[in-house]
Amino acid sequence: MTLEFEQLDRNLVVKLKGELDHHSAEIVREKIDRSIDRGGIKNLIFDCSKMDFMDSSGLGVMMGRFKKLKSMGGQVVISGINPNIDRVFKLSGIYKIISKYENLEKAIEKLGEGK
Amino acid sequence: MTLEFEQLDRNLVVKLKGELDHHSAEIVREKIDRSIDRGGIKNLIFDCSKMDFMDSSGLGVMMGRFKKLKSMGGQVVISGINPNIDRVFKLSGIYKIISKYENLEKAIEKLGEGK
Amino acid sequence: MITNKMRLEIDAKSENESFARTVVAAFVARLDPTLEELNDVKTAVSEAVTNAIIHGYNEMKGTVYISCLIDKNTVLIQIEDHGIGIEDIGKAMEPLYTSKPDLERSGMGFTVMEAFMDSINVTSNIGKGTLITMKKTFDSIHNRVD
Amino acid sequence: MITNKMRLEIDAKSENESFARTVVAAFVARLDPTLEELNDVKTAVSEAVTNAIIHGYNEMKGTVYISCLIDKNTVLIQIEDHGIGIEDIGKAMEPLYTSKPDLERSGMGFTVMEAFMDSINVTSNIGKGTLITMKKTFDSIHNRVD
Ligand SMILES: Nc1ncnc2c1ncn2[C@@H]1O[C@H](COP(=O)(O)OP(=O)(O)O)[C@@H](O)[C@H]1O
Ligand SMILES: Nc1ncnc2c1ncn2[C@@H]1O[C@H](COP(=O)(O)OP(=O)(O)O)[C@@H](O)[C@H]1O
Repeated sequence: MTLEFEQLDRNLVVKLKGELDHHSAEIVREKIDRSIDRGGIKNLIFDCSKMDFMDSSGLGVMMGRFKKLKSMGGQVVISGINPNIDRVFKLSGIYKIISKYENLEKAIEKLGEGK
Repeated sequence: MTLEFEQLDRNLVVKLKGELDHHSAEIVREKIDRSIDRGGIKNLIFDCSKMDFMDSSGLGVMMGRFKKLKSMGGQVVISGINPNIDRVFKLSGIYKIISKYENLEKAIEKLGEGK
Repeated sequence: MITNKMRLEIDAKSENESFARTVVAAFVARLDPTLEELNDVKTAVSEAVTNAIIHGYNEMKGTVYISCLIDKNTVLIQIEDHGIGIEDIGKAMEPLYTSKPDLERSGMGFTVMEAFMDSINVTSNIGKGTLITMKKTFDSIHNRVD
Repeated sequence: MITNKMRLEIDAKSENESFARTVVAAFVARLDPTLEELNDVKTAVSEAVTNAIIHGYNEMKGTVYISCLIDKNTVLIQIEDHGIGIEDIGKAMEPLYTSKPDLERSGMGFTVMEAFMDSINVTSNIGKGTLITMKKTFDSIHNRVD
């Protein structure tokens, strides 16, 4: 799994590339939290358009970031999910707390500048 | 492994695609011999430009076809070999009896019409 | 090929999770599954192997045993650890239940296995280990030509 | 990751030859070998597994055991069968020697293993089986970033 970060206003876009499992989850979590802790970020967008595989360990990472940002008044959204990964998300009921958008542009449009 | 056959005058071009090992060798041998036994063929060209992998079982197939066609007055040549497979061929000394050409066009040019 | 089987033993290390699902996918590929079916199997295997590593062996030294049996267009997959075992299997299998929320586990592993495979069976002995048996039949075999 | 190991058992069937080399390649991939190094390992594994199937078990029922041990940037691969064994290992390892010319074997299997791996060791017992031990150190590890 490789990660790409981009900060747009107060939104942090994290592009996940490759396979997100328990092994990669530890690194992903650590890198994201380091970015958040640097400050200036309100919302997090997981861009999953280049993510080929995800198991329930990925759910844990996303829920963990949701909790962290919620306590700071922000939110987490997901974009670009392929059908296989969508099934894992649906099973978990995560969409009740984390919104899903077709693509990154729509997610950003919805979040605005994150003020 | 998939095979493509093309007859050009009295030359049979066999394009090998994929991996040639002991498992696929049995099918390759059988299909080629069936073509030869139908008659009208003098020479055989193995076009290896789409062959990704070959072990010593592949050498056996090629030497076997060489023997068969030699007894009928024809020859076997090879074209389009990648460096990894070339090393297997070189180890065996097979180039003493089976000529190698850079590509199919050169092999055909050399063999002529196979009269 | 009517039946075929394999057995794999790997160190209980997180870097082997992707190796484990790749191996099972490569073994099952001969049944010519759809990409979705293949993903289902990979995901279920990933869940079970991850559980063996984090829960069974508490991320300590251990071996995970994976076996696959292909019978016509059905695959039977077993994932076993000789770790701590599960006390209450019923509770463990409840959606969202996890004994390790501190590790940010979602508690969805068993739910994913159940949803992605046709059947799953869990047997476990405290201090002895856990055996997960999963089965899946591929539809796509009917479309095969060779 | 300093060391890591796996062990694979497969049915002695020719359709498992490509599976066997794929698994070893997937295991070794973490050492970030060059494509040439990876091909060397695949070819050597293919030779040894094929020999176990055709010579060790005479294309009858049997199990082939493959184990890999990664230690830093070196991989140790063992391929074992419980088949007929080799009477004269010296002769068997001669280039072009084959006991099965009728099957169009080239007699180059051992020569390929020797050329493509850094070292090879063969032990065998008549009626008990054969164990091939091969080693290869990858240079490319020095170029790794992570
Ligand atoms: N192989 C195992 N050995 C011991 N306990 C296990 C094993 N697999 C699962 N469990 C227990 O079952 C619980 C639920 O598992 P699961 O649904 O996969 O969720 P998660 O892995 O996210 O905790 C785990 O938290 C653990 O307590
Ligand atoms: N696993 C094995 N069990 C028994 N005999 C073997 C085994 N591997 C190799 N041999 C013997 O060694 C000979 C040479 O093997 P090799 O160099 O691989 O050539 P080939 O497989 O083409 O015959 C074989 O023909 C066979 O007699």
